[in-house]
Amino acid sequence: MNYKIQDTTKSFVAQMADNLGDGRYVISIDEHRHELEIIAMDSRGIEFVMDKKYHKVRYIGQSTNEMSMIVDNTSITLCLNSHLDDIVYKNSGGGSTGDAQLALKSQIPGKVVSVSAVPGDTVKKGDVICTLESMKMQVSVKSHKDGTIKTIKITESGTVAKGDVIAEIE
Amino acid sequence: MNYKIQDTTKSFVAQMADNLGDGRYVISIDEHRHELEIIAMDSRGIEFVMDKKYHKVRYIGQSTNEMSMIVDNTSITLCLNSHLDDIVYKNSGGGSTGDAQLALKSQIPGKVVSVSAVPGDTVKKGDVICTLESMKMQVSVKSHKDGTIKTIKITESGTVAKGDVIAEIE
Amino acid sequence: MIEKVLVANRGEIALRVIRTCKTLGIKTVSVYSDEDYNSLHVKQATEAYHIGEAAPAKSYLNQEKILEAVLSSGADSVHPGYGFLSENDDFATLCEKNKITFIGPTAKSMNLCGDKMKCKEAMLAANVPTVPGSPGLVKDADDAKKIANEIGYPVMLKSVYGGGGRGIRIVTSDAELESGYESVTGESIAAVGKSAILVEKFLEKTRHIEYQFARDTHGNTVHIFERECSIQRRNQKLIEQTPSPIVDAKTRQRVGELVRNAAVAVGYTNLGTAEFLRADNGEFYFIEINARLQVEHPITEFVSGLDLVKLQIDIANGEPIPFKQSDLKMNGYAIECRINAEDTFLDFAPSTGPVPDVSIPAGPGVRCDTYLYPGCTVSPFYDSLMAKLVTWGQTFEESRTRMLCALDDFYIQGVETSIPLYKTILNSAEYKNGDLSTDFIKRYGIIDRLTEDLKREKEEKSLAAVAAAVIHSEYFKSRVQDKTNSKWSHRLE
Amino acid sequence: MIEKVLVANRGEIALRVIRTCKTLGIKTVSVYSDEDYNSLHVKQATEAYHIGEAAPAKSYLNQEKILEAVLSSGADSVHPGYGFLSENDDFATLCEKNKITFIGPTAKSMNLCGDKMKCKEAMLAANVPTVPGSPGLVKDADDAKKIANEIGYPVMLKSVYGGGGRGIRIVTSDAELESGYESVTGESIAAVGKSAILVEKFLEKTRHIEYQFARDTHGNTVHIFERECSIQRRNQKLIEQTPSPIVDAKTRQRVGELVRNAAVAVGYTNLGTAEFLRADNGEFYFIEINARLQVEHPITEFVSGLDLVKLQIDIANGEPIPFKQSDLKMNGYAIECRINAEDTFLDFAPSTGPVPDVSIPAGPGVRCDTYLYPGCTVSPFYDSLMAKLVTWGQTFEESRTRMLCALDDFYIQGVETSIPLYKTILNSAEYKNGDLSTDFIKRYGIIDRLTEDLKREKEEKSLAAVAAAVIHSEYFKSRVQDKTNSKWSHRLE
Repeated sequence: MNYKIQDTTKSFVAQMADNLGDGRYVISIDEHRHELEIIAMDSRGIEFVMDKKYHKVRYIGQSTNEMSMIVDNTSITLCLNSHLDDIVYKNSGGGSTGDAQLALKSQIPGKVVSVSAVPGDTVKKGDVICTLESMKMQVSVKSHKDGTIKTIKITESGTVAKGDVIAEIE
Repeated sequence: MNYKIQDTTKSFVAQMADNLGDGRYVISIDEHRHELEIIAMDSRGIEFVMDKKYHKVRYIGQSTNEMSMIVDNTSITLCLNSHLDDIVYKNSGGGSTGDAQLALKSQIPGKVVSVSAVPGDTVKKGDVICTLESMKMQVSVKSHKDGTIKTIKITESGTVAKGDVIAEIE
Repeated sequence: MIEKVLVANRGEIALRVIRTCKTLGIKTVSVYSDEDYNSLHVKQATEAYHIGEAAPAKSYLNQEKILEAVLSSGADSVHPGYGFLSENDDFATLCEKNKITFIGPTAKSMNLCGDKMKCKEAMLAANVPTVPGSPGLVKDADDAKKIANEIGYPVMLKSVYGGGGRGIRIVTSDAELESGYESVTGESIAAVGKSAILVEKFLEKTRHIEYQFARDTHGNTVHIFERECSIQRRNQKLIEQTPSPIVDAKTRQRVGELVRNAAVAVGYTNLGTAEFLRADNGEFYFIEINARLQVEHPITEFVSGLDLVKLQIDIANGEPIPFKQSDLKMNGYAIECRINAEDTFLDFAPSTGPVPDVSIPAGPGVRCDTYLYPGCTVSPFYDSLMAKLVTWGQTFEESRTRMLCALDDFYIQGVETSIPLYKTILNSAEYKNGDLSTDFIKRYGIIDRLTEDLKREKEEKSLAAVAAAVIHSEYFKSRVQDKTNSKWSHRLE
Repeated sequence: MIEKVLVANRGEIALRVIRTCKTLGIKTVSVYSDEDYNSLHVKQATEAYHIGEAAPAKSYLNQEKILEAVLSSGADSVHPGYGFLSENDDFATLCEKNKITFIGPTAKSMNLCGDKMKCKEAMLAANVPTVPGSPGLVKDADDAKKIANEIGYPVMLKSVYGGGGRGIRIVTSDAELESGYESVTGESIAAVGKSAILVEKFLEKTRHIEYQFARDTHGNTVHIFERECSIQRRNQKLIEQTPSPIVDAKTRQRVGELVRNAAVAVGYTNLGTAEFLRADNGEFYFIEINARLQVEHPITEFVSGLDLVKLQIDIANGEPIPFKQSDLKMNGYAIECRINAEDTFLDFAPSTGPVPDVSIPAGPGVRCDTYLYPGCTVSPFYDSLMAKLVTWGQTFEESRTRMLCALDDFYIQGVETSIPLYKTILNSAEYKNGDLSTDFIKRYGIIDRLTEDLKREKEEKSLAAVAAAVIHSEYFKSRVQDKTNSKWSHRLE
């Protein structure tokens, strides 16, 4: 994935390269390998030692293509390609043979940030139906097929559990 | 209820005397009224201003008739009459007309500390069947009637939800 | 003898006063508004009294409510801190009437210090130089011209009804003065319907240098050295230091003598601060007396070894100052940074809200006076000063580098702070060289440099940020895909 | 020039060293065991290297592993802190061989300081008095008697194979010596199959007084005043202070001169401490040199204004000490309390485990060096020192009362601490009067007084405890009875 550091000219291609076990990973950034050991982690932040140097990161928020965090004492916003939406999309059947399925289900638990469709709307496969927020990240839920919205089962500001039906699409 | 301060000769009769609303209470201690305002509270501790003086208390643990806490910076253990067991007992039907009832149910969620009876045991109303721990307090669950233990539905170190059946007593 | 002090304040200064009282075995009474029930000053006092709603007028400025708390708590004295009622001579009078010791100057002296015109007169009578200019209002342009020629151009024409840049003009010649006089008069009349003009010498590249002083009820008067407070924004001090880089021993003594005269001239008792403008040519001009404990008193404590709150209490008890001017020796160098909750890039606008996490710096030569604790809140109702970070060193360089490290260690989550600004200032060559002036930030384009510094800092942290983003998205994916993936079980909360 | 220091230690002393390096712009490398991956010294260093398992022998004492970290990190020097490898001359030699600057004395001087017999010889040659007694082992009872009569009774007969009270006897006359000699010999043979006896003057009511000193590679030698460390338990220091209440300026200078001679006698370089027993008659007897930074160095930093870690680095860089003996002035009074994780009532047994919550004291004249943070763990693998609480005051009374307040403010949840013990000691008349001795705790029945103090404290807090219990049980009842009782909704988490 591509990461651009806001307010600077820096941009990186990075990905997980290896899992060494015992909380140790190798991350490839611009084709250089960086060894990383996780010291503590939860949904709000992470502490790790990378290249022998300790860092404490707090996640402040994430929208579809921006992620804000405090690294040590520095506020940083990363601009990124929203890869996560795709994963959710694939998991919801969007990637394969989900056409026959009526219900569009939520793949994650979260809060409903916005609903982009109303019953009767004609939608295409991949159209955004709603946006959920979970773990301080915003994720779009896209239609898994072409069709017409039969019902919308969620409301703005409400919450959904994993597996809840978001909409029925005929 | 009577409270004795361990390692000292002090002993007090105290109870809740009044709820003034908005987090303010009157507690009667040896017939003197003390006004108390709760600043913060959860199951681990409480912060309050009593008689205009701030205190921070952490609950460390409680068995049937002892309660340990840290008051400001001082460790204190109170010896008390176990009133709580009685409440649980009454709620489980022990206090009234629960004789017809087969199931002895847990009135609180908690961890099973010990089980004192096995199937086939003859028990009298008020006999301790098991001890639960909840919110750092230990509470005995007593039989609600005379009878014979038909089944024990819990295991030591397991957990029970409120309303779970502990034992069936015929 | 003072045995129970009501601290009529909040935040770090209330904590500061309580701390000294505790070491002296004096009981303390805090007062608190609705907004402050969960504040440290409530927790650390012997007793705490609720006095009203969040708005200062309904609580910390409510004299009746505070007096009520004094009387029902049985406090024998009041420490006003700074701000709020600290320089309110009505409140000092109220205390005096109720036989409550007000830990500060008498109401009379406070009133004199607060009246700029009367105070200036008293200073002139005591031969304490003030900024040259008309003794009061000028009659007309000719009168103004006469004075301008006496004190020399450039001069400032100021309408007493002006402010914020309006009704003010700098003029450099008789001709400019004539037209300037007309436009200032016009502006002032346009704005408020009337005009009244002062003439004052215009001083460029001035420094703000102030002197701590103390005077007891027996007439003993000492100054406790100078503090340079030239680093400011919108006339608010940001960074203070002592000694001042341009005050040598001889100047210290010369101006110190003026300060002692000034204290006598206003019949001062207890601790006070005499503020001066120091012109680029080396002249010192008295501006005003702050009749209270100052925010920046800790730097004076560091170099003098004194506990200034204890000194206040001793003097309020009628005791003589327990040392002579000649006993005081300046030891080392101290700097204070006022850690404000504000956004430097939004013209220092306040930044408020919950502070879920804080780490407070410590170490040799580091002192941090603060009301912050993890889980506290920075309230929009009160001023933006969250903490005073103070460092001491045997040399200026030691105090400066200790400050930089302490600023690095200071973590305050949830609000914007002035910490990055201070790092830029303390790293600047101008600051290191002691080339200070009240327009320092503007003069040296500090905000632009800060932008550059923050950019560089971001670049330095960018690999760590990318790594954290990669881990976060992997973790998120593993949750979405509902794998009970053992690789995330390690050391997670 | 030292540019990157590997700190071969953990806990508060690693943090202390890192802090000074940061102010000097020197990079730091931490090492850590499995037990310490989440420790502050890992987080605050420029780099951190994992070196092995929790047991010290597998990590902090593992010379090869540490050298490996030095070499792969590119550190040019090692700071050993105290404990672990700090006085291990093999490790100093290993560093020397690898051209790594060991921040401390040379291996050779360290070896001499570590060998008590050789060191004593060097001191006698330099006219530094040691505890009177046999120069080495005595031949027989007659030899012992001869020496006893020379130095005067009472004397101590000590088997070099004894320890813990066994193989040791205090005798007051020739007759007692004869029978004592037999029983010590017998005990020693019974225990270890052999006997070898020393005679030493028995000193009662001794004080432990030590001197900080520094010597550079150019031969400049200074002492940086004394520290009195008489408050001990099981020969471990608990509370230290400077100045000592019984050292006046003349004594300070006289013994200081001895200390400088002692440093020269062992060819010392860098910072060290010369320890003395001070007999009740006022005589000082050299015991040993601690060839490293001491735990209690902060009190010397407070009264001298020096950064002792900086001084160590300067000397290690080959620089001359930047001041003369006559430049040093003692400023004020400092006290250190070692905040240990231990249970006073279980004979000071260690108390370990997670520390969910901590509040660290601060304020004017307060310094706290600690590795604690909310959520950390006190490990059973390492020593029990969690924090060093240090206070300074212009007077002894000011430093003492500031310490009492700071002890009150120090909250450490989850482990037993020595804090209550220190409150009892600091409040005792004997401590206030400076009537100190190494048997202070036993001599004045401090543990019994502590029991009384804790009882009184419990009584004072009993109303609050009862109120908390009432609220807790009401809250519990409301949960059991499953009422959604609105009275509990107020201000709950």
